[in-house]
Amino acid sequence: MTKRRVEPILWLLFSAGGVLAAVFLPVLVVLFGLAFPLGWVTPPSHDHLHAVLGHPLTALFLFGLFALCLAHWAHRFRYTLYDGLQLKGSKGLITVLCYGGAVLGSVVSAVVLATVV
Amino acid sequence: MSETEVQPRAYRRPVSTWWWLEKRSYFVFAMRELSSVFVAWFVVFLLMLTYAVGRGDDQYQSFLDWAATPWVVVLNLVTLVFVVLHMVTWFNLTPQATVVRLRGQRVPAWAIIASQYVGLAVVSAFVIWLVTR
Amino acid sequence: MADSIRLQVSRYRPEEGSAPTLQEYDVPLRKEWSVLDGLNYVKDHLDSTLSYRWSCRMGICGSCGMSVNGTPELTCGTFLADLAPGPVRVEPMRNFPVVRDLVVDIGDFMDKLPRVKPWIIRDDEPEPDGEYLQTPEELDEYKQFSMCINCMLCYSACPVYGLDPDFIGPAAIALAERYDLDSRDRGARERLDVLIEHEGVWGCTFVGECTTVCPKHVDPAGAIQRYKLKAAKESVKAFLLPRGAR
Amino acid sequence: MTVSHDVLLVGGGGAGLRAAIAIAEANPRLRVAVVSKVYPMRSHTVSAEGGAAGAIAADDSLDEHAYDTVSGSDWLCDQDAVEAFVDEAPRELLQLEHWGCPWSREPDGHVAVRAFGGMKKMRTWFAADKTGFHMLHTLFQTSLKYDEVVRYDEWFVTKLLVDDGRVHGVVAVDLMTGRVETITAKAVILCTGGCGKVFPFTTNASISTGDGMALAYRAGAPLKDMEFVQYHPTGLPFTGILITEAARAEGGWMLNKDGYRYLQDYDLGTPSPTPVLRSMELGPRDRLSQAFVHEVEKGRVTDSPWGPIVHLDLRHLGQQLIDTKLPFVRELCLKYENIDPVTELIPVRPVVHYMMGGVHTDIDGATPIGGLYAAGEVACVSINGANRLGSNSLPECLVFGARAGRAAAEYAATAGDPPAAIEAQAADEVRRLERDLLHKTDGHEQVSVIREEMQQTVEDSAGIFRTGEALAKGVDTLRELQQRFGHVAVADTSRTFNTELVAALELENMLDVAECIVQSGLWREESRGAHQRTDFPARDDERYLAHSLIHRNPDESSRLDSLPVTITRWPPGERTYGK
Ligand SMILES: Cc1cc2nc3c(=O)[nH]c(=O)nc-3n(C[C@H](O)[C@H](O)[C@H](O)COP(=O)(O)OP(=O)(O)OC[C@H]3O[C@@H](n4cnc5c(N)ncnc54)[C@H](O)[C@@H]3O)c2cc1C
Ligand code: SF4
Ligand code: F3S
Ligand code: FES
Repeated sequence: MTKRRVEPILWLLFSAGGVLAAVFLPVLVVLFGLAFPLGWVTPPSHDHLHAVLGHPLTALFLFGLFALCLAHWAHRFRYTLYDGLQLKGSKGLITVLCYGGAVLGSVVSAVVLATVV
Repeated sequence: MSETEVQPRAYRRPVSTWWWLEKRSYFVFAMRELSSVFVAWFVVFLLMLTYAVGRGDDQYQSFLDWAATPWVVVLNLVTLVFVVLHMVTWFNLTPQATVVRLRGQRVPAWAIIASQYVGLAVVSAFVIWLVTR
Repeated sequence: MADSIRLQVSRYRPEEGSAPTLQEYDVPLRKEWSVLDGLNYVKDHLDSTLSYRWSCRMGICGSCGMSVNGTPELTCGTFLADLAPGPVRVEPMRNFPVVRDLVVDIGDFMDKLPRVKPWIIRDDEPEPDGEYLQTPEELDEYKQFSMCINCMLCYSACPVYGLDPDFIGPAAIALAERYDLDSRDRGARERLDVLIEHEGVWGCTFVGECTTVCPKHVDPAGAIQRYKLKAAKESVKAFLLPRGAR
Repeated sequence: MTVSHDVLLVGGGGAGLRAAIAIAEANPRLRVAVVSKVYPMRSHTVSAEGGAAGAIAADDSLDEHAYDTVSGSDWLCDQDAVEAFVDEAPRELLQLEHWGCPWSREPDGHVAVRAFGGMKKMRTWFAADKTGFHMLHTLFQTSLKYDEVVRYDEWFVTKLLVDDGRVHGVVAVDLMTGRVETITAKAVILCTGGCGKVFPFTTNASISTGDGMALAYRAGAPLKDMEFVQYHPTGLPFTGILITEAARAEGGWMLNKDGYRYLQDYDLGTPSPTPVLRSMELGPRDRLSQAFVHEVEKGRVTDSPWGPIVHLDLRHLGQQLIDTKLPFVRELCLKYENIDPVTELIPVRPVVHYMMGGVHTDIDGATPIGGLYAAGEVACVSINGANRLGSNSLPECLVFGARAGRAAAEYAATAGDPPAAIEAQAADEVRRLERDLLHKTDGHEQVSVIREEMQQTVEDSAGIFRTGEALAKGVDTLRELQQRFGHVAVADTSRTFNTELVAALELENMLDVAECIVQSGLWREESRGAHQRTDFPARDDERYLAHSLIHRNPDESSRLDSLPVTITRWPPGERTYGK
């Protein structure tokens, strides 16, 4: 009988976030991080962007993307701190900070996304 | 059951905090893991963008201006590098982590990797179309 | 080609209590000599007190793993000519306690191995008179993971194992996967209970070095990731389904 | 410290592990222990490549396997043992299948079999060309399931404790700590493998030093048929690494320097493009190795820095077949010779491979010493006689490992506790190790020097072809070397993992085994199987259709006598191949 464990679930969230980050982030970074601010490409008009973001489907999708990417970060960063910096002693604290941060971020995402819908 | 006992006198080489600098492959690994920080940063960045858009055109424009300030640009350049590193390593590892079968045949690794890049291209094209339409 | 090459060999004698030191030996550089041949030359002609393990000298017994210029290698399959002009640094495998010179203690692995139950589990029915049928395709499923010679190079390459000796580690997990994937086996559930623990598969952060150094192309890194997926699926089922339906 | 067990296995190779499991299954209440000088999965069985014979094919029969074995042995085996062997081999191989051995398969899921030298039918089970590796790891991993099997890994046995004609345990060095310990047991099974390392050029691993043979011999058990040493015709020239017979079974050709399939000149049949069983390249090993020597005499071989060579040609088999059936051959050639057998010829020469002789046992592995058993290459049951057929050894380890295990379990269940006298014996042994080896201050001989001279002596006197003169000279030289061993110095004074001490102990054992080989060779004045005397070129059934038994006298000299061969159904006949 398999015990109910959170580790596999965290790993699944991490993986899902990893896939989404790999597929969606490169283009988003290029567009919103560089091309639009630097004027390589004319930024979309506010109305257009508002319309796109305000569409419930987009908002829902973005919520998923943000939440999972944060889960991805939380999981990876937690191990990076354990292994990379050998912060074994403060295991509990790191866990709380990482996953807590991800949960908090997800809540904030929901609130912010709700403001545009 | 094994009867070997660990010798108290055995020498244990301590692991240095900087172990990930000892080898190129370890370093790449450490950078790959570090990419997650930039993933998180960009989520924050996108949230700020969304927030600005929700607050009206003025806020949106000033967000764009802020995003054009040198340190933000540099940060996002670095973010791009790390996100690409994440993408490449993730795609490369996928065939190792999963076995995909088509009509009983194991799909070769290169095909899995290639199909991910096709997916990437489609998604990117769609996103560009959606926001610049 | 020069006619000799320098070996810098790590020496450690527990009686002396201090940390290992490097000792240098010049050995003949011959086209067909492996690092192991160099060590044997030292032992037979220069310094009979050097201790290291070896046996088959053909890459199958798994005894002769050492760290050669910092990389875990089977010394019987690493050639001096490829390392010329040297010097060649020969040290004990990392991540294991050093017992003496180039000899490490792998007792930890030997204790972990039985925990993943690396044998066919099928106690429900009597054994048949003939063989269990298994097609070549079914054999191919697990074949790769059955190639492990327990040489421990993967453990010495894995930083996670170095940091957390409780981690069950690459070869043991690959062996669990070997039996799980064997069409004759019914023990996947039992092994899952062990590997789903924190020291099981989850410690692995997919550094991938285990697969890089594996001389037998076992791909333990792949095995572990596949195991994670399997364990995750089972856990989701455990969360979602009522007890009876699992 | 003294620990005690009911049954003690010395050796964790194929035979030892099979025996351990047999005991655990026969009587779970017995306390079984395996002592091995290397971790069990490092045992020499791991190197076996080609396969394991057991008649299962529909067109095969036990009688045919038996006949091939008997004729292959040049009628020197015991036919009752052979009958038991061929009968139980398929069952043992199936048992291994049930335990998870990854045997190569037919498309319909049945176990596949391949041809092998000297066998008239395809009956060799194989796991690609890493059969021994897969068998050993299967056995080792299966043995982990039995909690009652205790292991002493990396412990070196130096002495059998025998009192009043019965064995009561062993003395062993724990290599990690250097402690010398007594392990008492009601029954002891020797499974220590072969002794290829008494020769300079061998396929055997460095651990094959005949320890068990020497232990038994010194304890008073005779060694049987020690003159029969198998040369394998295809070893890589420098390393002696084996290119398995399976390479020929799959269709490889032996070519001399003119590219000519020279075996046709030696009564081994006529060449055909596809392999023919019991013919040409699929002849027995003794014949093939002898043919090589004749080719050397005719000057039809190629010179190499490592002596004369011929070639093994696999090119016509194609990459597909080589990669599925002989991947390890390709791996080894690429790694150790830098050649690719798919496109290039493999240089090969005969190399010492297997010891037909060994500790004299009956069909249940029992030696003349009460409670002492032997199985595997260390033992001589005998099913191999004057020449072992390829792929008979691995199943021999299984069949006789299991038989010895069951017999020892039965014996141990009734035997009493060890007598007090063995305490003194054990103490003597501890003193000997300390005084003669670890703490000797006046030694001046070096282990490696004596070892090299010994190896050369054995090769010169007991090689593929022998003469009375050379053998007699070999005996003298070996005696001298034994004397010199008395002055050996162990420079390493550490207790922890002292491999120089191990090397010295192994050399001591090898010197005894070497002497037995040469003495027995001198005794047998005929040519049979692997024992070819140029001064007695014919087989002589009148005088020598018998096993040789070499005993050790109390004064450390040796004594030879003989034992008739058991013949059940196959009276001695002429050995014919290629017909
Ligand atoms: C390269 C090669 C290929 C072969 N291929 C085939 C083949 O295809 N088919 C076939 O049938 N046969 C083959 N053989 C022969 C066969 O592999 C061996 O005869 C067989 O494996 C011997 O097994 P074993 O169990 O008797 O001994 P081993 O496997 O040699 O085991 C000996 C054990 O005894 C232990 N030991 C020895 N001395 C001591 C001591 N003093 N104290 C404590 N422990 C000790 C060792 O640690 C080891 O565990 C091959 C042999 C070689 C060399
Ligand atoms: S997985 Fe590879 S590296 Fe690890 S022990 Fe097995 S053979 Fe060696
Ligand atoms: S190197 Fe270690 S972290 Fe995982 S992928 Fe291999 S076990
Ligand atoms: S000596 Fe056996 S693997 Fe190197």
